[in-house]
Amino acid sequence: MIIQDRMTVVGQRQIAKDIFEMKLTGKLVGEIDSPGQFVHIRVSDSFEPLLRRPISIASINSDCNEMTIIYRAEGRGTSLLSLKRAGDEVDVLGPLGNGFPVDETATGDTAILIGGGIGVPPLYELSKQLTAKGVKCVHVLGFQTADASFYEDAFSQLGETYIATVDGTQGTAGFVTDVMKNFDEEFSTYYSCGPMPMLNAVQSAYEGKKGFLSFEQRMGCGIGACFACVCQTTDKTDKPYIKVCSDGPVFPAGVVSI
Amino acid sequence: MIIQDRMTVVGQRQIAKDIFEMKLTGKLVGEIDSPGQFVHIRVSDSFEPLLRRPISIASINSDCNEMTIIYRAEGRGTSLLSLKRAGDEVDVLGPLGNGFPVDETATGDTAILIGGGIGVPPLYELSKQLTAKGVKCVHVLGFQTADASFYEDAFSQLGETYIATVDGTQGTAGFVTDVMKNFDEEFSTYYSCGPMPMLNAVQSAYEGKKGFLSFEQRMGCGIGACFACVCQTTDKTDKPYIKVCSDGPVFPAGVVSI
Amino acid sequence: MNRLSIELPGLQLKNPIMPASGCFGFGKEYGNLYDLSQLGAIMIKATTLETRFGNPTPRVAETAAGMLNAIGLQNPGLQGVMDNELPWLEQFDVPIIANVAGTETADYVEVAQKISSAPNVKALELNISCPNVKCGGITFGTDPQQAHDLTAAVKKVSQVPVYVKLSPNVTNIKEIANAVETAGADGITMINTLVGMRLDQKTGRPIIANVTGGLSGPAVKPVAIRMVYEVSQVVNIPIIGMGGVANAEDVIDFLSAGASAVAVGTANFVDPFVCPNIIKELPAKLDALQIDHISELIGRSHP
Amino acid sequence: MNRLSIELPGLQLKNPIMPASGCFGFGKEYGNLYDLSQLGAIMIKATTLETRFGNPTPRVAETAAGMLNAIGLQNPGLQGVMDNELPWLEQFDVPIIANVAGTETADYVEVAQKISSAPNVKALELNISCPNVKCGGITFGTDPQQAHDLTAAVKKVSQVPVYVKLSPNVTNIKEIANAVETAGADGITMINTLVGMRLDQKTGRPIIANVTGGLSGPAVKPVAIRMVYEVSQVVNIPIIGMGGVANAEDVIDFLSAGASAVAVGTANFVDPFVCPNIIKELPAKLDALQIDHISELIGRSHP
Ligand SMILES: Cc1cc2nc3c(=O)[nH]c(=O)nc-3n(C[C@H](O)[C@H](O)[C@H](O)COP(=O)(O)OP(=O)(O)OC[C@H]3O[C@@H](n4cnc5c(N)ncnc54)[C@H](O)[C@@H]3O)c2cc1C
Ligand SMILES: Cc1cc2nc3c(=O)[nH]c(=O)nc-3n(C[C@H](O)[C@H](O)[C@H](O)COP(=O)(O)OP(=O)(O)OC[C@H]3O[C@@H](n4cnc5c(N)ncnc54)[C@H](O)[C@@H]3O)c2cc1C
Ligand SMILES: Cc1cc2nc3c(=O)[nH]c(=O)nc-3n(C[C@H](O)[C@H](O)[C@H](O)COP(=O)(O)O)c2cc1C
Ligand SMILES: Cc1cc2nc3c(=O)[nH]c(=O)nc-3n(C[C@H](O)[C@H](O)[C@H](O)COP(=O)(O)O)c2cc1C
Ligand code: FES
Ligand code: FES
Repeated sequence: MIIQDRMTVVGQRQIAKDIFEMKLTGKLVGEIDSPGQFVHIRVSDSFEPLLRRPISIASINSDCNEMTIIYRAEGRGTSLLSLKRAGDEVDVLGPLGNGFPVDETATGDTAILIGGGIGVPPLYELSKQLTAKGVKCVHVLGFQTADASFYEDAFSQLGETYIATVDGTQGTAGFVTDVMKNFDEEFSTYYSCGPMPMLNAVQSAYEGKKGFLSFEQRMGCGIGACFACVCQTTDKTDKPYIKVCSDGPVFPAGVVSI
Repeated sequence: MIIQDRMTVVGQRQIAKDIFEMKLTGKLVGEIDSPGQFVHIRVSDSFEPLLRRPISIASINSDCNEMTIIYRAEGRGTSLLSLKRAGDEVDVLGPLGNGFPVDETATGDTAILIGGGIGVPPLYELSKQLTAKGVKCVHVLGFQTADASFYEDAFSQLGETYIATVDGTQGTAGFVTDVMKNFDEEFSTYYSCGPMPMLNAVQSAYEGKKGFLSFEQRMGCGIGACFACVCQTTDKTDKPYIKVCSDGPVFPAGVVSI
Repeated sequence: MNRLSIELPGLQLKNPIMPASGCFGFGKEYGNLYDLSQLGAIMIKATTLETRFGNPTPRVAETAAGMLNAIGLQNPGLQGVMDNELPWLEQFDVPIIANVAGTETADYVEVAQKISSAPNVKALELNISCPNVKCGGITFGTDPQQAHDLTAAVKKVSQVPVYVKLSPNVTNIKEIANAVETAGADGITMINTLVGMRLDQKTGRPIIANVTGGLSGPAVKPVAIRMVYEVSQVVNIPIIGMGGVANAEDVIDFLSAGASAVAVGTANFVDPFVCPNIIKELPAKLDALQIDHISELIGRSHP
Repeated sequence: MNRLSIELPGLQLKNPIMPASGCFGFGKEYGNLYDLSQLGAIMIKATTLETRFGNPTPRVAETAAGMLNAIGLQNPGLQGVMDNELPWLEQFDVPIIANVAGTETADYVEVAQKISSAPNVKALELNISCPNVKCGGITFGTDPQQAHDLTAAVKKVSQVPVYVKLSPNVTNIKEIANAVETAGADGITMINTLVGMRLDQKTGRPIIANVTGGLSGPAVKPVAIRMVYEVSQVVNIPIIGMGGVANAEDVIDFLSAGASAVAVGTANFVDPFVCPNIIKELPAKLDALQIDHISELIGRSHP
């Protein structure tokens, strides 16, 4: 169920250039049902900035009602968020949307998780849950540059992890697709989250494979009421359109017209 | 000289219902030249709230470059200000305006200082300076109610202090004028700061006496450029109008049309 | 006595608070969060004759204390609304105000006629002020004669009272208000959004795919209050005020300006519980103002 | 090469940043804080034929990310400005744009003729958009014919180029812009303030003594950007854009929208050093956008 929770910041630290990891605690955590769901965060009690910011849930720790989010502090809202300290309260609406389907990959099978930039975070909880279930996870993570990369170690502990950086300062020089093409392991499912051009490239590269993609759109309400985040669909579905916030953000490959 | 200073909060405490005392340090303190000057405070780095808040300087301690302000946290801006903690920085423009003339009362003479509500604070530094010079100060301070009154002890240490509260919960029941009328000590000057009806009553009661009144107006710039804070003058002066922020806030009795 | 009840043409409001059209869909999503029967009324998303997909995305952009939107009247069309949305809303004890949009008089009339026959639709809100569609919408709302004629045509067929939603993007809003009153409007709702724009810093290109969007939120409140103040003094029909309402103080301001009830738009996105929260806070505000019934606030600002 | 220089009719600007009229007095107060020769130009407070006291107080009120003002064109009158204000400004190496206001054509013409003869006045800004005075001002700015005729009359007597300041409180700002261009205006400045209102919570009465005031500040920027975008595509004369500019990013937005220079109003009250600060920040912003000269930004948003 979606709730509005005044969550408490447990800790916040910078983990890469402009990238922050924040841990929050509150009863909202108990409502999360799949990796890839997101929360809608009000970063200020004033009207500046006005709108909530959608941020993916990067990992959860149900034992202590804690969740982690990882975000880039770039614009006004996320910069304000990066100033919160442990003990501060944050108004969080969530969990929102439908996440990645863990049950679409059978135990013993291999899944490829492909993330780009701030699309990487939700793949971490996904990988934890897949791995726990006995799925072999291979991670392909793309960043602009080494300074902006994060969580390589965390992912490595769960499975093989390949990094690509646009400027070649870490891992393969180039895009995630440059890693993917030298890479011919069998896999049954792919899961991806990142900027639209990356999703597009991934979907083309794995044409015909079973895959799930997480999309971004600018949002108003975050719960399906305002029609801000609508995407056109392909003819592979009979929905006339989808809303990223409430129908997504994750959709099977081929559904959303990109 | 007017400067824009990022001052550091040294301490903040609540001293009465909704009334806060904040100590700030910075080089602006070195520029203050008379009691009754004020500062213009930006309470937030965002555009909400947008305008600066004019607050009087309540006392200065030049030895450690510190000044005290006392304010009522009522609206949006002052409420935000009340959340600042020691170590926070605040954008302060000042010192602004022309304060109370200390040299208008000769050493050995008596001065009456009449303050109402949040008009009380600037009288404290004034009383300190007058007393230091050898002027006998008598204080008449009016508040709504006992809970909202402050600084009685501080003023008492400088001279006789009478309190009036509208609801009679402390001192004389009624207004400062109710104290003033039972009171026939000789004095050479009066100084007053408070709401307009109080200034009006004080000026009428002491018709013909030498007095100085500090005025309030809603402000834009605070430095004399925008014509927001203009008051009409009486025929006792040949100025066509005055600006509270830069010509005042203190004017000789009889100058401002009230 | 219910201190918050307000009676308007066609509408018995438990309280004067209702979500604004386009900011609440057809109620389902907020209905998952709280009981919609608490609301004074619900203004549903604009309904057009045919299904509409609306504009390309991005459709929203944030601005200082406000936001721009160019949804483009996406909706399932008259039939979809009649078949799926309105019947679902019947479970709640709340009057529905149906926002009617179109491109020409004929489709406004057809939508108005049919939708006004739904059992829970107690009033229509004629949307002559949507700035985000190429034809229709705002053009009706910026010309007094066209506003008059469309209102008259819709009045002729509607089975429920008709409120006309005015655009703030005009030189003289009183003129438009007078025109729709003369044409028989039962009430006025105002304001719709102000046309605005935001550019991307890097590219310099508009962020909203539709180039311009409608500005809403706290930023526009001073304009909305001024217009409600002006219009309420020249018409004899009630006004439902909106534009930046985010808390109980804002509601008091709109009523003081001359509105008889208030709609809440953008603030639902900031705080999904804003409407029930305001309703809860209002009685204490009336106490503080020493007022028995909320209707005493209406038009307090007038000279 | 000066990467920030802009040349406009009558104006050789070191940089495209100038304080907006009414927000900088006649420069003296800000001149105590920094060297005014750093500025691209200065738009001085509106000057009328006779001394004016202006409106009663309160004259300002804060709103969400904005403010209302109703100063009412207080100024020392033409003679006072010519005798005391303009000569004082001659010590600075900065062109002055004189904002000219009035109640009827005759006084506009007289002020324009005389003030345009001052040696440091390099351009006039014809204020046909002040919402805070009972007669004149905005009435000229909301009717294309009146705007045209007044512009033509002033053009006839002015010894320097004439910029006309447009009001945003109109249904179709392009129409007014076209009218003043046809009448011979050398440039356009826009936008003046949007008419708005704020009420007191306790009494419900307007806070501004003049009842309504002009809304300015970040809140209005989306409307200003949209109007600059629209007007710059239908006229061939340059635009000085304004409305909510508070930092270098805002300047880039206004130039991208189609303005050739930018004025800063309300933000001076928030940060008295905002103009020199923006001027200092601009070169780094150009670097980040990989642009050599600021003029390359002008009209980037256009289709
Ligand atoms: C479902 C979803 C999950 C996301 N998860 C993450 C995450 O885990 N970590 C992370 O760093 N980012 C994530 N994003 C992107 C994040 O929402 C934006 O980076 C953020 O909203 C930008 O806000 P700002 O204050 O930095 O920028 P501003 O420029 O101040 O934002 C202005 C407005 O534009 C919106 N906006 C700007 N960029 C985006 C964008 N890329 N997507 C959606 N809205 C945008 C903002 O929400 C705001 O309304 C996610 C987006 C979506 C839709
Ligand atoms: C010269 C001068 C000295 C002052 N000294 C003090 C002081 O020492 N202590 C103190 O508590 N107060 C003082 N005030 C009053 C103080 O400025 C206001 O109480 C304060 O600005 C209100 O801000 P807010 O955020 O609480 O209210 P809001 O309602 O959010 O204010 C909205 C706007 O109205 C203005 N405003 C509201 N009330 C007043 C007012 N009474 N005077 C001027 N502007 C107002 C605000 O500055 C702001 O621009 C002084 C005012 C002036 C002019
Ligand atoms: C996302 C969004 C969609 C809107 N859609 C409609 C609509 O379909 N019909 C309509 O009449 N008004 C629509 N509006 C305008 C609102 O109903 C309201 O008039 C306006 O937003 C001002 O109120 P606010 O500031 O409280 O949002 C929409 C506004 C927003 C923000
Ligand atoms: C206090 C104040 C006084 C103003 N006085 C004038 C004026 O005398 N003449 C004029 O043309 N515009 C005047 N304006 C309008 C500004 O020049 C400017 O057009 C408007 O404020 C929008 O810019 P901003 O948002 O940067 O303030 C005034 C604005 C303010 C806030
Ligand atoms: S953000 Fe409102 S429908 Fe998706
Ligand atoms: S506040 Fe601007 S002149 Fe006084």
